[in-house]
Amino acid sequence: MITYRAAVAEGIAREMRMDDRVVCLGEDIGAAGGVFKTTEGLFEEFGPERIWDTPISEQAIIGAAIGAAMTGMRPVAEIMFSDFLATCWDQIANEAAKIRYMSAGQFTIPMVVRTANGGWLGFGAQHSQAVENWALAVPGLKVVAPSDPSDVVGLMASAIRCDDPVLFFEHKALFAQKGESPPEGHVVPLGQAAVRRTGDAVTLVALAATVRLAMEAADELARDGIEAEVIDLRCLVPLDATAVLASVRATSRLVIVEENPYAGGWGATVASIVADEAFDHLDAPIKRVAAGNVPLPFAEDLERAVLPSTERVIETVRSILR
Amino acid sequence: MITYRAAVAEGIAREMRMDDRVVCLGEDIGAAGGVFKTTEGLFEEFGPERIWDTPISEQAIIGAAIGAAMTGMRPVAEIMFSDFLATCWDQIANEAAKIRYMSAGQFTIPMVVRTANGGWLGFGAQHSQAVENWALAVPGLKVVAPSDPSDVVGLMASAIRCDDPVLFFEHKALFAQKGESPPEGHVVPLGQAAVRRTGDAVTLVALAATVRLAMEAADELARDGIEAEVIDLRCLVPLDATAVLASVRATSRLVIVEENPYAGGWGATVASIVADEAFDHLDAPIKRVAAGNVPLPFAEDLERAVLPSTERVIETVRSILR
Amino acid sequence: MVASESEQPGSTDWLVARYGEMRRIRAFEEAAYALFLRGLVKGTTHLAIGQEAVAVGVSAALRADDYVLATYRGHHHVLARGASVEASMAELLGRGDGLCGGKGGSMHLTSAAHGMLGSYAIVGAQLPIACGAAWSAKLRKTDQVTVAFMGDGATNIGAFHEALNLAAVWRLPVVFVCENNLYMEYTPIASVIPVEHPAHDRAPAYGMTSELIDGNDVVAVNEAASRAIDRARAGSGPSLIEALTYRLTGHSRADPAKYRPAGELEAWQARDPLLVARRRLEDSGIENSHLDGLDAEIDADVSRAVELAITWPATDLAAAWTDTYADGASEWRT
Amino acid sequence: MVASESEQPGSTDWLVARYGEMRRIRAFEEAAYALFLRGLVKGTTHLAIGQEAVAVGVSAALRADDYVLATYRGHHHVLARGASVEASMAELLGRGDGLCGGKGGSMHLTSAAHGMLGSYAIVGAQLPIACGAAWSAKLRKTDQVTVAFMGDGATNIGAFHEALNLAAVWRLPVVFVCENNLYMEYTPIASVIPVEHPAHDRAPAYGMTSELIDGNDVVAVNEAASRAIDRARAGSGPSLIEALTYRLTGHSRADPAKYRPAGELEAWQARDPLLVARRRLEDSGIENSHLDGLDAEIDADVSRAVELAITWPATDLAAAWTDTYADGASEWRT
Ligand SMILES: Cc1ncc(C[n+]2csc(CCOP(=O)(O)OP(=O)(O)O)c2C)c(N)n1
Ligand SMILES: Cc1ncc(C[n+]2csc(CCOP(=O)(O)OP(=O)(O)O)c2C)c(N)n1
Ligand SMILES: [Mg+2]
Ligand SMILES: [Mg+2]
Repeated sequence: MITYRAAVAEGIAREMRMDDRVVCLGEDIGAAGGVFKTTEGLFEEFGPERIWDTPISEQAIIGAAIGAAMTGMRPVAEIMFSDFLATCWDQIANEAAKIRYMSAGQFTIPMVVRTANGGWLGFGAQHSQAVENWALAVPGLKVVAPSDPSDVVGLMASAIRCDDPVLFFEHKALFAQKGESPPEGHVVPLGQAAVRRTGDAVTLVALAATVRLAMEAADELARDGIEAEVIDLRCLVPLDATAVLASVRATSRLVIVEENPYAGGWGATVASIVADEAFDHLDAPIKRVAAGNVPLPFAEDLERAVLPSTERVIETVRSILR
Repeated sequence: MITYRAAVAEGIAREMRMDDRVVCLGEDIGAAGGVFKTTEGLFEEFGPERIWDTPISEQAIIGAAIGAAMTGMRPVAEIMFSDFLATCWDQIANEAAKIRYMSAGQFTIPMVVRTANGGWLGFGAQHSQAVENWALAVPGLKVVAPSDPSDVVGLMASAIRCDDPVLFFEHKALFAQKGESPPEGHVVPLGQAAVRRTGDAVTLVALAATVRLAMEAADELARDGIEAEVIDLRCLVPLDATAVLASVRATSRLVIVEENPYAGGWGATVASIVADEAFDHLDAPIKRVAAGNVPLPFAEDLERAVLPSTERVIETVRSILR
Repeated sequence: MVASESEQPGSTDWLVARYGEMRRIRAFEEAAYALFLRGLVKGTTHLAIGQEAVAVGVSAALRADDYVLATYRGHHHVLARGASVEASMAELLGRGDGLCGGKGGSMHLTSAAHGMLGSYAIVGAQLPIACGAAWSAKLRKTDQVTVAFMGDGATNIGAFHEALNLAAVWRLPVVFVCENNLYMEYTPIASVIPVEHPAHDRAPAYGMTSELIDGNDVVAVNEAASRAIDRARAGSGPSLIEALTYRLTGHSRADPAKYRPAGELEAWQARDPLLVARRRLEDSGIENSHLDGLDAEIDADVSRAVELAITWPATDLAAAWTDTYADGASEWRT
Repeated sequence: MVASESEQPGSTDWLVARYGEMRRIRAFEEAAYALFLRGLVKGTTHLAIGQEAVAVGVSAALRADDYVLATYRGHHHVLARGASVEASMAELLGRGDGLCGGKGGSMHLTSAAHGMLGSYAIVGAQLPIACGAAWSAKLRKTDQVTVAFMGDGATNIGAFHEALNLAAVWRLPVVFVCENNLYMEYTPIASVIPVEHPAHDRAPAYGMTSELIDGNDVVAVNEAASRAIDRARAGSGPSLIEALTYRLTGHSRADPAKYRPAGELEAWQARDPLLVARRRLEDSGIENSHLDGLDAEIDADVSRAVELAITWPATDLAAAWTDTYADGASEWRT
């Protein structure tokens, strides 16, 4: 068994052992092991030549990763909280994402930006956002968000081996979660959704922390004989639209469970694909269970009121089955 | 008659004449009149006490606007190209958008961020993006994108009078466009879409520069007796979903024409609202004509191949009428 | 807190009042920590134990209508400006009657009534905003001064550079106060900065007046702050103060601070700002027993206030949906 | 261009070669402007007329495997590194055989084959990336040096601060070269900066070695660049060079440069880097007529290359859909 938290370091370490070009940089990731302890042990194993502590300079962190990636390294940069991506968004959205295209493929940017994403921990408006939808909106980036420890390891392998800039969203609320430690060589390809549960009544599409909500809702619904199919997207880019469309063609109903706010959320893109490409198969309105359209409040009960919940998933499914 | 470009300065000037609290800041907006000449005449009329040139410091520009807005002023900040919003995204998305909420309403942020948005001018990947969808994804911001000179003036009035942070997207490709100069006191409320053309066969939803594409497509389709209704959203936040839903309930068909890339585009949010709330009225798949999923290329012909076009709107409408 | 008229800066009365404020902050921080351990304060919290003199010394040099902005480590600043212990602690507890209705939390304490323009949790973000508040005072010709606090680690982020430059170019009435506590989280600042004094050594890059001061001596802080604030008020532009201090606890609740070299904590404990003030007061003839009595009084006050805050009701869930927009609500669509 | 072995830096041969390179850049820029007026070069374009000595002087101090990053005003840098006039101009023309297949354009000239890591159009963005290239050389132990060019206006943006600090803390083999041409677009740099020398006066904030040099004298540039590059290559860390220069045209194609004080342009025209080099060569006994002949040769070459580029075919529309991802395509979904 391994925690999601430890799986992060494990996933990185496995790649670092095999490929000298992989180096890490970020704030407090070295001897301190990261504020979330997600890089614990890396400094001890790989030393200061490969694990670099940085100043509080997010633009420099991402820029350093880009420049290193352009010239033969495979850097793994940490941006401590995903909210801070905003402080280096130019480097990510305008530089990393576009250099390959602008240079017509002269340069390749094999880098990973790891970041702790999401809510449920009472960290308030500037340390709790789920911003994987920001990354979805920028062509040139790949977007990964694992929901369990095994996927953390397997997707980390793919992310580090990927020749594109990958934003790797580690969910803060999942760090303590335990799961099977995957065997050596475990690789989960990017862009392959996982069907976590099969069912014929409704398709639930989820990502990262919302997978648990969808699973819990499915369990509850099953008691009433409603069998939901739960798809864990794992990645927003590449998006496994095929898996979603196939499922919806079978179930005729779609509920998307996403953590970001409704307006501009990733679920909207999934919904629009289905409303176009599986329109004839739909028997009910497409529903999205997302966060409310507010900055995230600090107080625990308020935060829970705003974020999606198992109960809302259940209610929503029932509302389209009536 | 007035150009869209001149309407920007006119809209600002009208408010500045009435309200001393309105001040402008940005790079080269003073004596130079702005690189797009959208602030021409303001420095001459209002002087250096109210029109402030800044260093190339986008974070400082937005921060200065926020702090001034919190303490009694109504600043209008210019970020020269909307792509540069990425360099100050933290100030916009994490600060301006959240201060009211985090302080439980203790502070109000009546500020406008004006920025030249969009493509079609061959400015390449870092000076051509349509990023109004970035702003849609951040609760706390209002998002305005006028499609003609009269709306520029009317929406500028509302934006400057609004007590929330407003992102005001001026479309670069429309600057030269001429239109009726609106009478003094002309105000277009935020969140009220305009039906630019009525029709019963299909609803075309557009914004800013894509309104022209939708109108041209509608004209062309009308020759075949296909009457399209064209809705100019004018704002993404507040979003006039009522207008869209009412139209779709009547036409039963929806095509969204947006300039941002398909993945994460604002049209997805509109599509998901309709796929939920007007599902029973839909007779055809919801279609989105958006930019391709690539950074914007420099060469004119390539850029045009990537951006939405009148032809693609026409084809798309025909595809769902067959 | 704004010093009352009767207290002459530097006088014994004045120093006793400052000592009391520092003690009040210390008691607040200790209570916050205890409530954190009891599971009543959730999320995360960054204590300013050891850094009280900076907040108190600066605040005493300010006018009531001046502005202050702080970081996520901001309890001391909001209290020093005069916010109540009850409302501040209620905010940490996520209560509806907290300073920010439970919506801000420990990292975002804000009190408009006290000119406290907020605590900002993205490192450096408050600095450009402080420029804006100062710019506004200049535009409105009010002679208000803005003070922005920051940590040593914040001097490495881009917003610091842009803000200091703009303040200098526009000659804004703003004072930047760097609380150099030697660490950015778990990393010694010396290892991520190429100069000795993260803020002070950079002031020349902005042509800015700067002072390097003992941040644990409330008198030294007040004197330097008064000079800088007077200068700003007189229209002579911004300044920088680097106050050398130390946090006597971990970075945040989760941090045992194992990264400290042996003896460092002890050396700074001996320079605890409360002790430094006590020593000064002893020299002015104030009995230790008098101060012990004051301590007991303050501790009891704070403890009463904290117990009261604990009894305050939880937030009303409806509050989640207010204050996104200026109409008071969160509707983004029709 | 990388100086050939036979040319001893500072020798007459060397200087003639450098003069030729500058002349080649000048001819390119003039041709670009002409094509712009003819409507063949679209979008926008930022000429480096007057700033050629910076590019040529620095490039001559570099090794072929070193790295260079530039801004949207980058034609001179890509040419100085050895990119062909044909491919560079074809890029401005948006042709498929342009340096970047017509996908980058004037502001994003890039030539991996010449260690030219790109031209970046967001002010300051290239500086952190340059740190990364330098870090990589350090990690790979290759002793390659990275040079990042920037404008004077770029010294006010956050990325500048973060990059210089990181370079200093990590002792990276990088040289930052500021081309101070007195203006950020239409605004005199002196009005938006509180120090006299935007880059040089800030080097101490990063504990960084710095030189303030005559950017219109290719010899002075080359000497300073050689010192800084040697230092970087030897593992002694980063440096900064502020090269005083002037753009003899407007900021971009649309700019008539009316904001210039009377006489300023003329004074700088008299210090045109081509004239400065010619004067040096005259002093070394090279006849003006010899240089006139060289000019004619180079102009004819450039003009032939430009005419050739004009005949190159337009981009294939399919190119719009390649190179978003490393698999060569743009598919983001299954
Ligand atoms: C932009 C940004 N990067 C990183 C962090 C995470 N973080 C929070 S506090 C901190 C250390 C700050 O150090 P310093 O400025 O010295 O302040 P101190 O905590 O010592 O008061 C870091 C890195 C953040 N909040 N914002
Ligand atoms: C972040 C950002 N802000 C603004 C601009 C617009 N802009 C382009 S060039 C320029 C002036 C830059 O001046 P300087 O750095 O001196 O370079 P120069 O043009 O003189 O070579 C500005 C403001 C930009 N490209 N990027
Ligand atoms: Mg510190
Ligand atoms: Mg310049």
